Amino acid sequence: MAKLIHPRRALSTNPLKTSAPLGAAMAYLGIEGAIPLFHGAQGCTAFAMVHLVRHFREAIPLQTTAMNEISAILGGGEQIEEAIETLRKRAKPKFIGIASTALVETRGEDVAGELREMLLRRSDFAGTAVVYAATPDFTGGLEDGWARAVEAIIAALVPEGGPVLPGQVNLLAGSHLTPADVEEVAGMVRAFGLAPIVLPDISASLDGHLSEDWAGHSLGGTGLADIARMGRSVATLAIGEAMRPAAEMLAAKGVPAEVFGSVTGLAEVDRFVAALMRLSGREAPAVLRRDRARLADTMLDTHFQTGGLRVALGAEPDLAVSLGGALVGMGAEIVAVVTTSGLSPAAERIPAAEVILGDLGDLERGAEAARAQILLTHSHGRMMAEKLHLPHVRCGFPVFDRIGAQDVCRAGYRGTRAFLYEVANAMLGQLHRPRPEDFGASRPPMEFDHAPPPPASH
Amino acid sequence: MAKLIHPRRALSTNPLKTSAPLGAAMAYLGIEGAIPLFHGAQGCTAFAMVHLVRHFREAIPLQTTAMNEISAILGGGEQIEEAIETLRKRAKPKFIGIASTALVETRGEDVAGELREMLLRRSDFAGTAVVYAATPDFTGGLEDGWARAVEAIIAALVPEGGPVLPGQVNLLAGSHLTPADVEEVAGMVRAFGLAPIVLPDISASLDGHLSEDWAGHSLGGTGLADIARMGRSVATLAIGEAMRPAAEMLAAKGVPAEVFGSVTGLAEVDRFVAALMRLSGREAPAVLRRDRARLADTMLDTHFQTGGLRVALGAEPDLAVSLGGALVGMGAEIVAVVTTSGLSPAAERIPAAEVILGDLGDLERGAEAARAQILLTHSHGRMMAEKLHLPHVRCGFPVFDRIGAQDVCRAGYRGTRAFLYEVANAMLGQLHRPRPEDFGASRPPMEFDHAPPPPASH
Amino acid sequence: MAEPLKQQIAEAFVEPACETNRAKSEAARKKGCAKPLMPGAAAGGCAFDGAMIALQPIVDVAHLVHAPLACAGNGWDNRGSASSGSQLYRKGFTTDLTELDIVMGEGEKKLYRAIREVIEAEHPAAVFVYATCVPALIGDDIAAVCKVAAMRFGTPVIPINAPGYVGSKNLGNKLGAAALIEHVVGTMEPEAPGPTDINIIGDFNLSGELWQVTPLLDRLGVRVLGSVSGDARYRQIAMMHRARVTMVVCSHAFLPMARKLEERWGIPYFEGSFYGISDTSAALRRLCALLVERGAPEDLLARCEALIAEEEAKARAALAPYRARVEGKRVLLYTGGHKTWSVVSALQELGMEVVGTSTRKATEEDKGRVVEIMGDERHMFDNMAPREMYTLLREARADVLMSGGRSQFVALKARVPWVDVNQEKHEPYAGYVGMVDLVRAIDRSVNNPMWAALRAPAPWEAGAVVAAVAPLVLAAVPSSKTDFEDC
Amino acid sequence: MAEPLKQQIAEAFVEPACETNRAKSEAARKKGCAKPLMPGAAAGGCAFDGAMIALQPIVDVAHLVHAPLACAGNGWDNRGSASSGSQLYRKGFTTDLTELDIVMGEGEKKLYRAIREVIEAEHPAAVFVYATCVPALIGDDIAAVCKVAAMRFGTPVIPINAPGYVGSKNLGNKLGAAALIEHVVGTMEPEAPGPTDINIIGDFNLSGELWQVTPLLDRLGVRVLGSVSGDARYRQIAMMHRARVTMVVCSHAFLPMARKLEERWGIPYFEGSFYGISDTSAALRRLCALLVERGAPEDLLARCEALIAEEEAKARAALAPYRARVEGKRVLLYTGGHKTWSVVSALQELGMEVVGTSTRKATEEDKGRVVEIMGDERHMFDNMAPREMYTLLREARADVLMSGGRSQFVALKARVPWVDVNQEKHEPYAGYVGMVDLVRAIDRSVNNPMWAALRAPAPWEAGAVVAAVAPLVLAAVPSSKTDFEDC
Repeated sequence: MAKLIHPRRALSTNPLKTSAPLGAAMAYLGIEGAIPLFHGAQGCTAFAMVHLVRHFREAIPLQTTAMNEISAILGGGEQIEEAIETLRKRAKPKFIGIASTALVETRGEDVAGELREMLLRRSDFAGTAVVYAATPDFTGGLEDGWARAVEAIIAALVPEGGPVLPGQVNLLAGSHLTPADVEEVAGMVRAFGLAPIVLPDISASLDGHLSEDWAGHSLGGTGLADIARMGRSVATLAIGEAMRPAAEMLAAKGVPAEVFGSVTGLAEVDRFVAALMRLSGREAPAVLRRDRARLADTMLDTHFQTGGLRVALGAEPDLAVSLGGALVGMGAEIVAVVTTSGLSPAAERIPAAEVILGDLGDLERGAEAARAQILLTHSHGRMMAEKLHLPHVRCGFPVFDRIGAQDVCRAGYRGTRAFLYEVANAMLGQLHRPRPEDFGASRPPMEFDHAPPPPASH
Repeated sequence: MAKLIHPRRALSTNPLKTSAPLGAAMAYLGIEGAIPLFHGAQGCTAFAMVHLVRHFREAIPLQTTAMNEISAILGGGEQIEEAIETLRKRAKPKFIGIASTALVETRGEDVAGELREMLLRRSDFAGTAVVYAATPDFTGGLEDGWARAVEAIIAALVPEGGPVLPGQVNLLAGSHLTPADVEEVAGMVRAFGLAPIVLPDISASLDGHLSEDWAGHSLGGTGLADIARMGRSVATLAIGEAMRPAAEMLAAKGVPAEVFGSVTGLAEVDRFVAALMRLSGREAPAVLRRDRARLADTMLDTHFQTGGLRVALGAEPDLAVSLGGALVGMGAEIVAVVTTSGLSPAAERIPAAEVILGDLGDLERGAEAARAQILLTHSHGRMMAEKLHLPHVRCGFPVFDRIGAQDVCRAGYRGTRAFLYEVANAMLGQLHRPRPEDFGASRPPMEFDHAPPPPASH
Repeated sequence: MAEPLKQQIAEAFVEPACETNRAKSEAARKKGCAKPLMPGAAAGGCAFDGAMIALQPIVDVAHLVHAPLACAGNGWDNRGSASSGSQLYRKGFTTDLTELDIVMGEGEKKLYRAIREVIEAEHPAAVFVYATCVPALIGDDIAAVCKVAAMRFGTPVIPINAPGYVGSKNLGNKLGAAALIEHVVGTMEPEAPGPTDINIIGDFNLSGELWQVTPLLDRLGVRVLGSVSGDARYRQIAMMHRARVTMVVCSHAFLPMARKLEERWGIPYFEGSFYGISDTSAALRRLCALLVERGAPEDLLARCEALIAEEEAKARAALAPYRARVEGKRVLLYTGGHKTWSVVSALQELGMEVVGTSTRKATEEDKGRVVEIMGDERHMFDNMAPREMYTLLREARADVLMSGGRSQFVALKARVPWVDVNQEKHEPYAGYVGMVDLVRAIDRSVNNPMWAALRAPAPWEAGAVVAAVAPLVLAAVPSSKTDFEDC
Repeated sequence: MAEPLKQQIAEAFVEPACETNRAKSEAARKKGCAKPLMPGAAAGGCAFDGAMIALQPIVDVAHLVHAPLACAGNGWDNRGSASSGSQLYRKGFTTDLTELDIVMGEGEKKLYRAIREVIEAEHPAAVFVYATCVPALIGDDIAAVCKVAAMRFGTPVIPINAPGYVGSKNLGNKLGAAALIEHVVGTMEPEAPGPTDINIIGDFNLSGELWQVTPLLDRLGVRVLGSVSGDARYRQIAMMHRARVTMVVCSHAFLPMARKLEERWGIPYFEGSFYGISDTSAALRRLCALLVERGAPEDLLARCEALIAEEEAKARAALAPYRARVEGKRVLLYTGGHKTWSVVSALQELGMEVVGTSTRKATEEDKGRVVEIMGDERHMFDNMAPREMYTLLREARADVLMSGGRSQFVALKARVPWVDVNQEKHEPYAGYVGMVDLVRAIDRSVNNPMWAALRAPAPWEAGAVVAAVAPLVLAAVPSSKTDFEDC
């Protein structure tokens, strides 16, 4: 158990955290035909949208209730209704996911109640599922907002369980998983003959694909009909500690659940595979065995770089547990770590002596003091990486100064393999040739040096 | 058609080329239960082995006939026989692939004839298939040696055709494909319900996997029984121009062949997929369509970096055609290119005005003169990359200063996607912040600068 | 909302110098420029965003956002303003208000402590404190906190009162600039004010665009004394009142600031642009003329003309090779203001056809100019919905879209080249050299062979043709026993 | 084979100073050290390889390989000798002989031209020309070409006649060193030869190992005049004859060179090692004693002792914290010569157990020392086949293998830690500081938690257990309607 440190300061320097509503929006985008809707001022949406667009390099259908001076004071129920009406008219979404912002929650309105009542009244909205999650910016970060959205979806759209559908498995995907991660994990589940319902499934919507038409809502993602069947699954597999409350909600509907803190690292993936073997009653397929044998070999090849490696890590709790755990399992030491939110028990499980709930400013100080050799955090860390001359492995959200963040897979045997290569090669990319200065040695006398003669004539 | 330039000089500086016997050894390692055997002096083998070990990070079962002062003069038939005997005793290989070296070929012995006679005489060797390829170091490079080895295997081990085996397809994999490339391409063939016989299949032997036992020969690779059935395939798909002669040999046995100069790049992969659709009579599976849509999106995201990019490329012909072609297709310009061997028609198909048959010294001069912005070549190029401050994408053989070269996939829709990310991110990794000097602008007067006051007391 | 803020906002809306406003009737003018936002169909940033955009490029200032996490966390480190000096402006500072802070009413105290901490840690030239929705809602008196802190810590602490919900990005620009006039301009004196000192307002030195222009000014002996806000230092803002002329670059939002500089300190201003060859020349001419009016040596005019002649010739020579590559290409322009009108004539000169231009944010004067350049009004449109633009582009009714990042993916997803001419772009396109860079960027984009590959049908689509360079298919020749070497 | 080469080889084999040889009978000695190679079971490099290894780290020389591609193409840029000056030695130069060159008999001409080209392009201190199998077979007279070229171009051009097929790497070391004696040593004079100038032979400055030692020599006022070949300049080879003492580091192959230096120029030599604390101290003592014998000031001995005391104390203090981490670990040593004997005692001092050591390449003296250190002969073995070693390690009869790269994968594939103590290693382990680095490397390797994970069975293997930290399994609770917020 790491000790959680709350720095005693009023100033946050270079935020690590991304806001909770943005996390909710990202989760909502993993639903088919979805439009996330921020209940707040226009600016909250604009910032989040730019953030999402820079990371995913996609048009992001994110909308706002556009609270203004008046509605901020008087309450925004009407704004929501008007927004739903407009969105339905313009983009015909199947799903609208509402996330509240600080502006709304500061006033403490009963938005959920108002919404329930309004939806009853507006039966013409029936063709669009509407979900509301309370995600004030002042509580938690992206991971928390994502979790609240998933819980809101389950609460609103999953009826009580019924007869079990054999082979059907719920896969609750945490916010720390990239689209490629989700695809890899879901693929592992399928490899055992199981049929996963992935919630949310950003691998089908935010994976970066060119489609044949323009849509004002998400293209791909978890189908609403699938969500409605989640209460009848054989089991729930939740990836990431933040998905535990959602898993518990499904358990309450009769679906037994297992929570996997990480699916990165040999032992961690083994645990997941063991669960799949149990659930399916099948042996592991050959391709998975090969992937494991390859990972084992990669561990051998990369441990020269990871062994004793002094790591600085800035990430949300589940991501920090996953990547930090995999590196510590390879002999690295997390010498400085900052995370965003103490709401999740994962924060304490980050494999380090102390975990700071702070910002990149804290991480920079910590990394410098502990002579870290490598930095793992999102793109905003590039300035500190430059200053401290650290190789910088980009992870988490946002990654805007590299392309293809959505396609980086660090989950499963294969993803772990790629991750270890990535870290080892980041270190190899830094190696400099030894110089006498490094040892306090002097150079040989100048006398010995060869002075090139003028070119010979011939 | 590029113009081939043969530099008029006696000195080669910083070789790009790797020797032909090494290429043959690599191809042989793609056969199950194989030991490659160099017919030459011990040193040739030692150098090649170190080279292979550094690249693949695996123990490589490569042996030598250990020619000495006497056998170098008198001929080495006995040495071969003795070597086979020893290897059979010690490691029980199913296959021994012999590659000759310059030492042997300079004398011009009829090794092939001697070997045929010896194998007839030594019926006790029957349990081990023995193949011989003439691969003198002074002719061609790795790609040529690989091709000669594949041809030798087909000549020796594929009988005349018989009744066609429906759905069976020969996949001749060129030396420019990594184990991960081979796996990707074979996977595409399988996705159409076809059963590929991959020759050679380094994806099963040199992919880097930890096995449960120690073997003195290759673990995995093309099975001999499969090779024996290649004459009865529906078709041969050859990847890389260097595989054309081998494809022609199979065509002579009754198997129609298509040669694909490249399977990297949207149009190139499309061509390959079209062939698979024709051969299988099936529609493309959904996963492949998705992969294509993702590649298309990646092209959009990365073309800002690749458009107008001035590339320096040092690679063997098939690799240069594949990677160079993919980049030129994305708007890049190959401003300096060196390849190793003019034996293959691929050399002329490298998309550049001029192609030098030369060394890294030539490439360095060319890259500097043409103000290249990025370097693609193997690890030996790192010194020139450092000198010219170019990002360096490692490709080809050897890659010894990064880990996981065998796992880098640049083939197919998915591999192309990864390759474009790799190149774009290499460029993004170089971006520096603009400075007034870049524009010939001066800095604002010092007078405007803020001199930090001593810390306020309070 | 606190009274002073209301007043400021009202003042920002009533803008006599705004050309759009001048064209309006008296009644319409009083309503201001604010459009009501439609829930579910609103786009664009808030007033806080606008204030940050305007001021954050001031390089040696600590920009402190008093807000819950989202405002700074989602909004920092996202623009490409370049600095030749301090990098302090790139750091993100925020009070990161938590639920506890809000419930306990600790906002003001936390802000005060954060100001102290940032001054101790960074020794900034000044601290700019940005108000946001939540503190405004709970009634934090930011101005008071700033005042006390400034006195206490001996460092200027400037309140920027532009909470998001009060309005648009544009309004935020104005409120930010107003804060500079109110609190900063005139608080310091330059060592040696000269007859050719100028202010440049509204250039953000994105990717170094200011530096594409300052070498020209250097050659004319013109000094940028004050700048809002590309590569600017705090002292340069404080000394703006001593410049002789103000140039407002491509930005209606900064006109009120220029007007205030004129009203209070008698500095004449003009609007100009450094995009395009002729606009750059026009701006230099106007600048020099005004400087001479205000006492600069007469020969400045002749020197200016010589410079223009030389630079235009160089630029046109550099552009010439691109003519054949871009000639006939159809451009759709989608951006606000006269930023891109400036380049239209240059593009036309190279044989490109502008098939459409948006008139969002455009003044009547802008529109008039478009008609003048393009012959008629047929190609002007106001807003275009993404789906509509997608359809237009997908039908290949334009060869390239030039716009800001917001419509980037509309073009790309329609498989149409896109050239960024907005604030997020990674290349500078200002001045004469920038024009060449822009045309090079257009060439690189429209002539990328990728587009043809992307538009070609997939192998499984109708119309998929065998590629031009088909792989050689060897006929099976079982009878011809070609004599292959047999090992 | 040309006659002079035969003679050189014979001479290299008859090596009176070689301790192995000394122990042999007269008859056995005449047969030389060469073992016949078994086809299909041979390992290791050739004579050319050995010559390159010995000489290539001379930094300001152009190393030109006269051969078809393989010799240079497969063999350059593969070692970690560090240079503090010229980087020329890292470039690969070759004549890249083609079939045409060979058939047309153009070898000598091509070589001559290549020498000219490399001198013109690089202005090297000298050109070393390496003969290889093919030119030897076709009878190229390399010595003659070098002679003419040297005269013509005014740059030393040294023939290194060690074609691969004449023998082993070890022989190549000797032939390379012999070429230095024959052509280079004694051709230049140092400006100010001093009483504490020394030669160091056989240290390659791998990853900077020489620099872990030279600070010690600096403190004693000892100067490295001549060096073969770590961080050496050509001039240092040429001036070796003026040194007072030669130290041969861990290398039997270089003894003939040291002997020649003694015979011709009266320079005494000794064999020593900088691996391990006590060997480092012993080497420093011996060096200083010999220097004093040859005229260095007497006080050098006392200063040496003081240095040793200080450095040993520091090293032991630095090692102390690792005791608990490495104590009891069982080491299998697999490397030739006394390179690693040197560290055995140091490892034992830290509580590690050496469970086996190879005696390949070891002299009788080496073996005697092993017995002395380890108590008996039980743990000595000669060669070990990879499969045998794999089995031993897989059965966990050792905790770590310390060896060269060749057996790396035997250990790794057996899931056993491996520490590189050979020439390809990336960390320097020389002198006192190097010993600490080595133990740190052992600690890092053996205590990596990865090994336990790798040895644990896969989920589908017998014995797979539920991991210690099992994921929480929530029991299905269909009846208890937990009141989740319903929004």
